[in-house]
Amino acid sequence: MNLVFSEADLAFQQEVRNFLVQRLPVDIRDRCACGYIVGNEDLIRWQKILNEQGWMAPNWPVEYGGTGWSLTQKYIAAREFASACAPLPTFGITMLGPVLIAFGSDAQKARYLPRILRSDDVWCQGYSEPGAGSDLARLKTRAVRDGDQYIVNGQKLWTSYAHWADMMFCLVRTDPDAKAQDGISFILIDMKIPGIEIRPIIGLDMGHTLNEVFLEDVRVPVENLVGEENKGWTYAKYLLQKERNFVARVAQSRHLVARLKIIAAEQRVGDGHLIDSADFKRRLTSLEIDLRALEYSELRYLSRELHGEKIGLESSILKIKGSEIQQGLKKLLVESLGMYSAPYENDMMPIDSDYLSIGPQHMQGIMAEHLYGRAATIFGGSNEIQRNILARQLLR
Amino acid sequence: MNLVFSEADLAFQQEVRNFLVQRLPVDIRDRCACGYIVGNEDLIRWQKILNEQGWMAPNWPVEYGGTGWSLTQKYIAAREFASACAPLPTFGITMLGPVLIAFGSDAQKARYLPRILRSDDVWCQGYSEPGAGSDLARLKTRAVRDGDQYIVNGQKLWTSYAHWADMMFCLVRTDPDAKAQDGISFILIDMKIPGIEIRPIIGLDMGHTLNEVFLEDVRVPVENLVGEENKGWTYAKYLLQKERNFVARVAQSRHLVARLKIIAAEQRVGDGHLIDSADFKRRLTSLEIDLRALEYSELRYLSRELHGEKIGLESSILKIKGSEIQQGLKKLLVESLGMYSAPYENDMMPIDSDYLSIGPQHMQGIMAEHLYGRAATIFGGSNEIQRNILARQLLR
Amino acid sequence: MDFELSEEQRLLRDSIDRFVKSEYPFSTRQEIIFSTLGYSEKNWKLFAEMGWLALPFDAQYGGFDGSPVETAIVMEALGRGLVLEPYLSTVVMGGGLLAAVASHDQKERLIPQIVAGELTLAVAYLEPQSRFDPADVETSAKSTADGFVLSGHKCVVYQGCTADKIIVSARTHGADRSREGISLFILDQDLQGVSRKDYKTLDGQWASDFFFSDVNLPASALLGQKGVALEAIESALDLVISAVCAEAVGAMAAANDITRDYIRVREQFGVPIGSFQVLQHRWVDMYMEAEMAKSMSDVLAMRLRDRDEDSALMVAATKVRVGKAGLVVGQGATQLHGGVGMTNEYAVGHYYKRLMTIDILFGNQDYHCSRYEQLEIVA
Amino acid sequence: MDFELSEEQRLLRDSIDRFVKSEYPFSTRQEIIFSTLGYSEKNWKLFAEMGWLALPFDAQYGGFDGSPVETAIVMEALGRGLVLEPYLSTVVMGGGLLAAVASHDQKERLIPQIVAGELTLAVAYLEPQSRFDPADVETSAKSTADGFVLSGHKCVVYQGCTADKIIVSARTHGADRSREGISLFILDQDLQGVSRKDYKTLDGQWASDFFFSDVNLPASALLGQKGVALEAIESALDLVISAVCAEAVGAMAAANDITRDYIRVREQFGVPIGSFQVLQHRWVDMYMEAEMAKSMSDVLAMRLRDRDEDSALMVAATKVRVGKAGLVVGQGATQLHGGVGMTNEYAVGHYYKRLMTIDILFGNQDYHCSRYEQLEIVA
Repeated sequence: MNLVFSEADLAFQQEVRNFLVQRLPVDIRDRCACGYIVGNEDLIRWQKILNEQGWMAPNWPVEYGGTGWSLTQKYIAAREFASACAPLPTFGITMLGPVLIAFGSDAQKARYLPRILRSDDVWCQGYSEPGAGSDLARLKTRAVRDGDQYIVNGQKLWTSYAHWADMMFCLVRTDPDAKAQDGISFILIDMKIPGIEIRPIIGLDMGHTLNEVFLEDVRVPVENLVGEENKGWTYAKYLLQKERNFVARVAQSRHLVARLKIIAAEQRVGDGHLIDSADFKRRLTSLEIDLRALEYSELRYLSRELHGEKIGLESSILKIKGSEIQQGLKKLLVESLGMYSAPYENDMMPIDSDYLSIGPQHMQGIMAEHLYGRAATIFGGSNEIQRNILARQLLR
Repeated sequence: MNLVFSEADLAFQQEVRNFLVQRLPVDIRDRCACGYIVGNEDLIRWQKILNEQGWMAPNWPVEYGGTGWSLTQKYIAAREFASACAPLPTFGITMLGPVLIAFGSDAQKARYLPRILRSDDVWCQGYSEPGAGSDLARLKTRAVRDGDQYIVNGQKLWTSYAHWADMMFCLVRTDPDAKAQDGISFILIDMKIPGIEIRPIIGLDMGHTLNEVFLEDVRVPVENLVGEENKGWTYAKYLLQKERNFVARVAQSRHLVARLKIIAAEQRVGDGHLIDSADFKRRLTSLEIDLRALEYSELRYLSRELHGEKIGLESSILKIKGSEIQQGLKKLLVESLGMYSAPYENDMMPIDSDYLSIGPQHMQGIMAEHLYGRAATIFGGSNEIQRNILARQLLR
Repeated sequence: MDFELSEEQRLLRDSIDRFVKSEYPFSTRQEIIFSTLGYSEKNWKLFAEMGWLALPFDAQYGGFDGSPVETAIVMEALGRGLVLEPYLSTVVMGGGLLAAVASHDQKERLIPQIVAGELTLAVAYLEPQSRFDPADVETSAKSTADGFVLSGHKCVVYQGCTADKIIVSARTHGADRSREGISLFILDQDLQGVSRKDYKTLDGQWASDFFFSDVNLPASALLGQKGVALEAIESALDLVISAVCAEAVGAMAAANDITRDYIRVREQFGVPIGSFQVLQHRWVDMYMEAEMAKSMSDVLAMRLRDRDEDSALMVAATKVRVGKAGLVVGQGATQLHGGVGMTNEYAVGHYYKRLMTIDILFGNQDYHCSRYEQLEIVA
Repeated sequence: MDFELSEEQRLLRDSIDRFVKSEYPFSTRQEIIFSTLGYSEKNWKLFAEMGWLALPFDAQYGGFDGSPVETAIVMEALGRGLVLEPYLSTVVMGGGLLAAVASHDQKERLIPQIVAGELTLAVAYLEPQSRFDPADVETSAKSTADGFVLSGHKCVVYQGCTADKIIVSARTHGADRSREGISLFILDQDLQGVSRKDYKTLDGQWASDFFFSDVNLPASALLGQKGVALEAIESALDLVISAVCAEAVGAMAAANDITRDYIRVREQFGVPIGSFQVLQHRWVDMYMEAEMAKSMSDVLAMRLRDRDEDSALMVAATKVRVGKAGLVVGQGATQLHGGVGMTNEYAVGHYYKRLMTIDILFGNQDYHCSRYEQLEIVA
């Protein structure tokens, strides 16, 4: 048993740190640090820097443009990126890439992977539908073969960043008679094809990241089918696995703790400051200790992976505990602001452009992040579903 | 809306208080106050005092020896009894009496009710069995008719105070072919009949209140059948209803709060005392506030009853919230003792007779009560079952 | 001992329930929220006609002599519909302050205007450094020959930009956070030296920060007596807390109903999600929290009406208990709705946001727990 | 970075697992608990033969130079069986103190006896007023011509009545609660002026309160140097906390396994109770808590071995996190067992009682949270 990283890994860590200090644009970092969403153009600006460095796709094999990092290096890099408040990698890198690499045709790989690396295409994920949220087997969007095209009809829901996307990877039903999980195919849709309509869904945080996507007689060339017809479920499950990486969000939570301490030291309460409140401090301490346990669990599971064990359940545990800690911290952040948690930035209202200058500078983004963060226990498999998964595997 | 009790009710309250101050034996009160179980002889001594006063069975109709108190007076009396740390009424009064009055024959009423009032018979309840805990419909103890007798064979579990009991009211299966709830009868068994064996179950608290009762060819006269054969389930349900009265245990929790404050003011921590610890105090405050909400809910539901509404769900709510508050308070009590929560009185060990004089006087009984209190969320319908009941009725 | 409503009280509640049902479906509320005022003047006139604006005031000023119990009945019913009209700031808080400190002449002039629906108020009593403490007043009002000069910064004044007049607490003497020397002034929006920054709040209402820069006030702007307003502010806050807790109780009941209806019909894995035991128990927990909150709110209103000696403790305890219950209900309601609960287009999230706001307004759980502890030591 | 055991460590763990499996079924443990000593001397001899008693000690005194990591491996495996033999008090705590403060001669004399299974120890470091603070020492040891006179009251000394020798902290100079002036003494039970009150503890072990009334101690009773023992006590406590947390991790794993097996077979309403979603999720929560505790315990042992600067914070954090997890697991395990969990005749309740005790021993969550906060300010 040994907690220390090797000299080589520590040198790597320093290299990542240096890169981030030198190349991560300050404006993008500051938006991330506040918990604001980074706009599409800013994201692409950053991705081009990343790609220049060759670090766009650490999770891809080297032959397709991956970094060739070891498991440990991937862990270290992800931690450093998060600590530096860099934007998270997007769907093309994290989700589509691995599926194409595993199941795509040579032509698909040759066409799409480089475009992802160069940020030529922004991808969105077309999975959820009304009536098929946590339960994807019930999806209804139909794709009917017509010559060398599929004609797609249906509706996708909760489609993050569809309004920025050039392309969508999408689950569609190709065999309506097959049972639940069978009969689903994985296809790639150009978002500029006629018949696609995107309607924004405004979140509780008044922000726009989610969309409904309506597909009406959308003609998709058959070469955009990934792998075999009716095998889409297999590929999607493979993806869901990938999605669960780095779910603990330890570095992000550390950042929230640091922010909380700054705010609590500034907020006056009577003669002292909020940080002097024993009750507030105790609740923060309790979360800090929980965060330690989470971080060490992540390391312990990484060690298992390094020893060749398959990781499955562990991701669910990290996701549940990680999201609960984040919500706890965000709740404390809101509480720390006192009355200044009530004013709420809101891009749909006719407000002064310098509106955000109300209240202390550090309040920026906190409530938005809190509201957005409530979704952390819902999206990507609600915590209830995660507990079901754990129960099924551990209690069977 | 009005929170004040009438002049008459306040006078009644004073009367009850005076009686308790004058007549409740101090040694019995002190045992109750510590959370210790009151022995059978002490219990009978107190019940004889109560019966002399005519207050043995407030929940019975006047013609059978009840007090004739109004709903409000019953509430006030129960509160005062609990505040004064009087023992709780026993099964004969709370459970068997109402069933005999509702469903028993004239002969049964004439025979058993006066004996209960005079404490001639101590009753225990023979419901649970191995495999039939929360789910009584699965009980297996058989009673086979043989002339003017039933021959009873089977096993009862968790039978509180069977070792003190003269009689047991008991659910037995009289029709083995009937479905689940049907085919069960309610019979009265003399505990001195041959064929009955009682084995103690020692609790986590090392105390002996629970038992297994084995019945082997026990011959019970048919006149001990209550009501109709195979209708026992109906009577048992009626009883379960009665059992839920005064489940909030507000006065007992108030007593725990008072005890906690005394201990926390005495326990030194560094330069100060435990009560100066902001964190400890905050957790206590939070429970005190929860207790207020519970008390006012009890009053609000009483007001509903006074207006002729039927109370059902409300008992489940009071039981769940009441037991959670009690457990919270008992946990704080244990914590308040520091290291002196580890020594544990234990009547099965060869220990000094003055063993209890270890540690501060106020530690007496706390851990026992904590351990015993863990059962509060299990017995009488676990809190999980109570939530199921609420869900079934509110979400149907 | 009786928690039931009288016949009159029931009629009052029913009339507001009817108003909410017909005038406040969620779609209408969404329109109102995006209107310039953020509430409906037509509705406000209706409130006046129905006599709801007159409820708590003395009969001699055109009121109906209602007690905190009647205010709680109104607020609970309004809470069910997340009603946006400024009843709390104008009638309960502004009106409560006038009733507590204003001179007979001032009352005679102002209260009938409120009752008629012609005067809306906002109360500016907090400052950036004060957190929730009404005694922490740094805004100053210095006496001049013919009045006062007001300077300072008041923060997060609900309805600050829509109200006809503002009531402002300012220090006329005494050290920062001293309980002595706080006075109340009533002023118009358009005085020289008053500037304002307006913004929407979490719960979709308007609020403002006010900046007073050597604002000349006439002597008549002083409400009641000089330097002794703190107790009046505190007792007005007691009434406001009772009212806002009742509003939360109404909002919780509605959120629980909406959630119950949703989980009964929404299917996943081929069955209604309300058939999953974990979701059932979570809803039951929300329901029980709402029950506890309702009991606290009812008792607080009665205690305040009866001026019971337990009132002060009860105000703090109720704000804590209701705040906690509101978060359990609001979070649970959004969680049980899944993705839908996270959108602005569906009612349940708005209940959550209002319940979250109420937990903060007039002192959060931490603040009132501390108050409870201090009051207990004194008692 | 590596959490896996080395080959040697795995063999160590497996050997103890085998011992627990063969020698510690619940029925045997019940017999041991009701025996006079409360543990088995036969087992203790076996521990010595297996070399487990030698693990943490220096090779020069007959030890195996094991680190806190090896101690954690032993304790976790013992925890699974709720093993009663006094490994914690004799080897980890008593032995740890000897290793930290005793002179070379004292070590040479005493440690081989421990290793051989011929000497058991108990440590008396707390007093009725001290709660969990090892610096709060009122017991005094005054210098005399040829030694010391010891007076005072030590409380809740685990194994106090079964140990061959007692190690006692006493104040040789300095004011109450001063960090200076605390010394350690080792003494036999039968000295004049030593009296003892023995009792069983919550978790079924023996403990004692000691009363010292002008007990004459020879100079040789002093362990190491006079007046400077506090830091040694604190670092021994760090090791003890690591060990007891590892024990708790083992106990949690066993309690979760027992509970899983129970809810799979126990039926209610015609189905295994493990098919109810609420019970499933509760068990999953217990499992996750045990996972968090395991990670903390592993890291703490490594930090202590590496003498990492984060160790002090980590000790406090681990005691808090493991304590909390232990209660969640213990309470959940008894609750999921229903009535059976509330009886003394079934194993699960004993896990709960030991986990509850561990949460208290060497400082409860409140104490270590405060310590964590103080250490963070200093850091």
